Amino acid sequence: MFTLIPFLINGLTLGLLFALIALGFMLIVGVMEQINLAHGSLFALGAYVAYALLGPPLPLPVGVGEWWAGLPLGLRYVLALVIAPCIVGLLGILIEQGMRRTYGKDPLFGLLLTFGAAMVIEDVIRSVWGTRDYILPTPDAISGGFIALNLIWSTYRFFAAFAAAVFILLTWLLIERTRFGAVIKAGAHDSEMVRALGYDLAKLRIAVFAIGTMLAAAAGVIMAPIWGIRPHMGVDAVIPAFLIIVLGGVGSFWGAVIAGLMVGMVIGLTAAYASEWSLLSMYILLIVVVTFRSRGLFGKKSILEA
Amino acid sequence: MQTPAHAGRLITPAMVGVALVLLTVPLWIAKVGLYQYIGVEILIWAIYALGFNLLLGTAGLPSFGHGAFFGIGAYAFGLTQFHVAANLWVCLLGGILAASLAGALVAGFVARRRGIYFAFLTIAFGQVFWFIAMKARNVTGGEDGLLPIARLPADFGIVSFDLTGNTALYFFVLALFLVTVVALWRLTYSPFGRVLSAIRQSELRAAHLGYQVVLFKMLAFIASAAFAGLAGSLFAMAQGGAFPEVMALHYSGYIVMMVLVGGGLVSFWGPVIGVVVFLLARDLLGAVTLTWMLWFGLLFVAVILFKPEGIAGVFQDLRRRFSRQPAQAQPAARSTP
Amino acid sequence: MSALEARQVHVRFGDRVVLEEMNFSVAPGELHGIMGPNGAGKTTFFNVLTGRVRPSRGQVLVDGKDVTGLPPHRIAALGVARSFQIMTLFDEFSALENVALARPAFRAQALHGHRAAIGDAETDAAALSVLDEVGLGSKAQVLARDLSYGERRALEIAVALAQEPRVLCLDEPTSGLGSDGIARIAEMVRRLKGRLAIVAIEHDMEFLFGLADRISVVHWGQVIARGRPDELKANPWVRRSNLGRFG
Amino acid sequence: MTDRITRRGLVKGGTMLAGAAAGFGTIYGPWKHNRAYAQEGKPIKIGLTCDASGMYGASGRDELRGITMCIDEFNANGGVLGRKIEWITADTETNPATASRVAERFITREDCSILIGAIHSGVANAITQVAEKYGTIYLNSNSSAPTEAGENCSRVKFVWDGNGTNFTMSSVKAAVERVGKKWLLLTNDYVWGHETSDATRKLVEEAGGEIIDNLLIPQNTRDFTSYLLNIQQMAPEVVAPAVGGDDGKILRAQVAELGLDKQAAWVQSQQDWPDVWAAPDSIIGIFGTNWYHKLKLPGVDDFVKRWQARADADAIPVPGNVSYCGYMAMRETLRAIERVGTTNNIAIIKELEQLKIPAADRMQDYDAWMNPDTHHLQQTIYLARRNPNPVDDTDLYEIISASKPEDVVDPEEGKLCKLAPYEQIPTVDG
Repeated sequence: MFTLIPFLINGLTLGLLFALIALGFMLIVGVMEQINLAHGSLFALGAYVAYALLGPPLPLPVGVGEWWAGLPLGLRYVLALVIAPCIVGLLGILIEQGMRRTYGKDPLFGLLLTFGAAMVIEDVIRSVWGTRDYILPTPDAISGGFIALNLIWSTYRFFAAFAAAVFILLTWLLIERTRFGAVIKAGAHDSEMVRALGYDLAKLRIAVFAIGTMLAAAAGVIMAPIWGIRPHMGVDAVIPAFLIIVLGGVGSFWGAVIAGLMVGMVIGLTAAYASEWSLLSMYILLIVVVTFRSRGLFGKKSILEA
Repeated sequence: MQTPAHAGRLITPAMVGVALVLLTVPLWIAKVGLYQYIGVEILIWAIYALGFNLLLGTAGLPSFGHGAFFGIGAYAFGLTQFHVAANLWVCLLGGILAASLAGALVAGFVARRRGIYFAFLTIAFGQVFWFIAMKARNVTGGEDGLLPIARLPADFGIVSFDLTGNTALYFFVLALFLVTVVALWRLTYSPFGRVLSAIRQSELRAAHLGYQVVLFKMLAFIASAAFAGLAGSLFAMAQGGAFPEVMALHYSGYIVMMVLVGGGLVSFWGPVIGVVVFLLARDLLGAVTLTWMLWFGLLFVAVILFKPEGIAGVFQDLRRRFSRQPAQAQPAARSTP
Repeated sequence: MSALEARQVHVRFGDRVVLEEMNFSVAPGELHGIMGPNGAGKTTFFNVLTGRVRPSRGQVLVDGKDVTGLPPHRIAALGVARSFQIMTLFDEFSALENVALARPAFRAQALHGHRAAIGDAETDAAALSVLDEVGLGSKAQVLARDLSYGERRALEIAVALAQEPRVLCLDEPTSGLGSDGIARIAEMVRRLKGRLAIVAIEHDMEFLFGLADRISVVHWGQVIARGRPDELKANPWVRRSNLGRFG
Repeated sequence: MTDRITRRGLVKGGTMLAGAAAGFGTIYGPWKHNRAYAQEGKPIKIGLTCDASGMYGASGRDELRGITMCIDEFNANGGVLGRKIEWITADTETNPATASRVAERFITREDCSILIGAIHSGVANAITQVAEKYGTIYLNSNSSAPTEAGENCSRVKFVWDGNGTNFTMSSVKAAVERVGKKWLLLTNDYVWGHETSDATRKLVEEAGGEIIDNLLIPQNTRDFTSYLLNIQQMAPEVVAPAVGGDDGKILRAQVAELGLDKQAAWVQSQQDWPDVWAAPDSIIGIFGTNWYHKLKLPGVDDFVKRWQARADADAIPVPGNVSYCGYMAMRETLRAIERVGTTNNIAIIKELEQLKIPAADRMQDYDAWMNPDTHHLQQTIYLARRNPNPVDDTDLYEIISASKPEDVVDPEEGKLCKLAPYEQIPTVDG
């Protein structure tokens, strides 16, 4: 018979994945007060780079491609999870270098700059990899399904949700439990304080932007086997990221995580009872929450509004 | 945006010049390798962009979800045609009203917000409307669009113009474009528009001067949504259908892009310049390369980084440079009213 | 009856008490100065008076009418105008436009979208006379951002004056000016004195002691001394704390 | 702009405006676009409205390869009517609004006499509307929504792919009888999905089966886990998904990964080759197609070789049904032009309405013919499943049956389609 528990479990895993997608976006908007509209494209780029590393051998000189392809898939997968974010993070630094010209001006310019960057990245992806889509190969250990509660469950999905939880935890530790975190939290509001603590504000911004974009790429790698890889997959990522941040409240770490879980739950549950509403449910949730709490669940009066 | 010369006039020399040029377009557009339909689309987007700039350039409110109102106008035009009356004026009114109402609804949520947070919420609401348009298949036709929307005749009682041809539609849209230009010029430089501009420059001061800032923002938002609705209605008529894509985040971004590249922040005419450049680039580059967005995106990034005042800003710089010599003979204050 | 009065105003941000039991009044025609060290809560107090900050407790009254918690635009409409320490002008507008926009006559028609705001001779004449009053008559057409610092300070006051207020709140009107500039502003305020109620936060002792009818010394969110300038000079607390160093 | 423009300029502008207003009523109306281009030696121009991005970007590119291959072959043989064939393409973005504009441009600026290409029914509809206005012939090469030749049919449009009903008819009856009566539908929430599912429901019920539920799946669903949980709990015997494009690819991959295709039989409508190719491991159940590159028919091998010889780097190694449909639509139309000896649109339309294509010529098992009342090509429909014994990397299908066109005729199409009379079609001569 129809039981609810599988849908709750599914909602939870989905929620963690959504929170992961929103994580890098949240960091940049929360700390730097910049909306990174390229988040989705960087997410997609992460997935593509991972595909380049895990898919058919690359045309690299003197057998490097073959050597790489000869490594076990599991090892390559772990390495891809490190390399792809690093490459994308470098691009993030490049974007930040452009963005710094807009600091102090209307924050709109930062948003528009990343919008332009998103368009460029998406078209670069399209011209390099073409429009066809790809499936990211995964190691046997985390693919296939297993049986529980008399149902078949996807192993990868649980792996992905676990990885999402790990990334969320690491980000939290970074912000709350390190000196670096304390400084970046101060940096958003008090540049003098940052200097007083002996940090260079410019470098700090680079670091935050790089971490934010690396998280976007990591989310892309993790989501790729579930969503498939295609040029406009970024749009699928940036929109939930947006809604989750608005829902959770700008600048609130746990707000974003809880909003992600809520969205996952709502989608999971509506899928059980009214499948055609499942994507719409997240928008309805947003409208309901914003109606009663216009700054989102955990949003404080932000200096973004000043 | 500084107050330009002729701000106090209803019709300025620039308007007359633009009108004259646009009136001759059907005579030469095919000769320069373009086609009538692109002219129609440029004018429609120009109406949209000018209305949008009331919000962005004058009131300083960066709406990133304005495609919603454009789309709502298009759907409302079609739905009015199917279910209320197949009369052009009724349908246009339907499009404008629906967009204004949606604008009022969103304005209620966003008018208290500023800067990035404002952009944030408008994006979220834009997505909501876009998604509804995609989902409400019974009303909007969903993904496939609302079809077929007829190009209704422009009935003036004694005389009725058939608009099914692109040239006829061009002249009709041109007439509405000119009305929009006059109306928005007047609005921008009216007491209302000046207060909006003041709010952009210092919301704090405006509030302490006794202006109810939220009310003004809401009205600006609604007015701009109304123009988007008008443009959307015309777009539905031009395309013979209403489609959800124009409501998506990308298209909402494009309108910001057009207004900014053209120089909407520094000039009333900036949005029009931006629309012409964007749509022609899409058409001409799009014929040559499938990755035209790459090149336009790079151009856009360059504009943001190096010349946020856009193309109109470049013109203004050039004019200032050329007028420097004579300026010594004249008092410098000539540029302001 | 006081033109503007604050009764037991209490403001706290989170767990920080910014203003405590502030009592304050200014009579029509009176100039009431406020002084005190940075961070004493003076600007917050102005924000309470003009509606920008809602007090946790206490009342604000304009002409005896309770206006506590009203938004800034409502209080402004009741005839309370303020200037800002950090200059807050419409930089892309000319001096004339800055002033014109502040006039109640303009405000009354602010929702008019159908007629031009520019070139209205009556508005221009009225605005010009306000500019003349602060000595900016010749700079009417210059953009606010192109004015000199001193001129911007004068315009800051002109904008408030153009509101035709009954109470004028000046937040450090001489901030950042040299002695010539201070003298010019002082002269300007002297001319205004008596015509309307003025509340002035000021660091410059000479300015305040030369012009004020009464002075309140604010410290730690409380009024620690209040009186006529001559009384205050003798106040032991004020002497001990070496008033001059406040500036 | 300076003050130099004086009142006289204004008056002049006003007069012109009035003149123009009076003018366009008379000169440009009533609307009937009778277009004729100078023909001698001038190339025939064809507009390829193929998606290069969006949901069907990959399929659009594949379609383009088939169409351009056909055009190249004709040009190599001296063109049509002694005239060279030129083509132009622009990305229609799987976006009806874009497609509409592209169609306007191709017709009015590029003077295209024929438009061809579409996968998505919304795109096909938008192009049809524009084409109809100008009388330009439009070949819907690959959109298989039943409405395309049903209520949205048009005198200027010809539909070359089998539609959802054709495919369903070939598979449903057999599946009800041999596999099971408890069916579950998965429906992609747009026209094609709904129509396909409606057709399936009808056929299942006619055959004595039962639909236990119909799950609507929003377009752009990436993650089907919750639906798959639902399916497992409902335990149908047969699952019939009508989920297209990228969504379908992902769905099949997720079903295959979990091995759910072993719990229930998955009966699907047409699978497009580019979709299958992107995820060969995810071929599940049985499904339809109208062509396969390893059909044991004359001409197939040669066709594949010719196609491969000119394929670009991005291409799939072998042609599939999408490329095939594009090629065939183009070929038959160009041949029709050759036969009638003119590029007059009405003449071509009348010729295409009579179209009969021998099986051998079409590289299918049975003869195909154009239904003159719906403009839908009636053709062989194949059922296929994952090939257990592939001879090479590309041999993904095992063809399990071939239905005659007359056995899978869509009964609704003829009732819903009302073609406009010839007189109402503006004439075009390109």
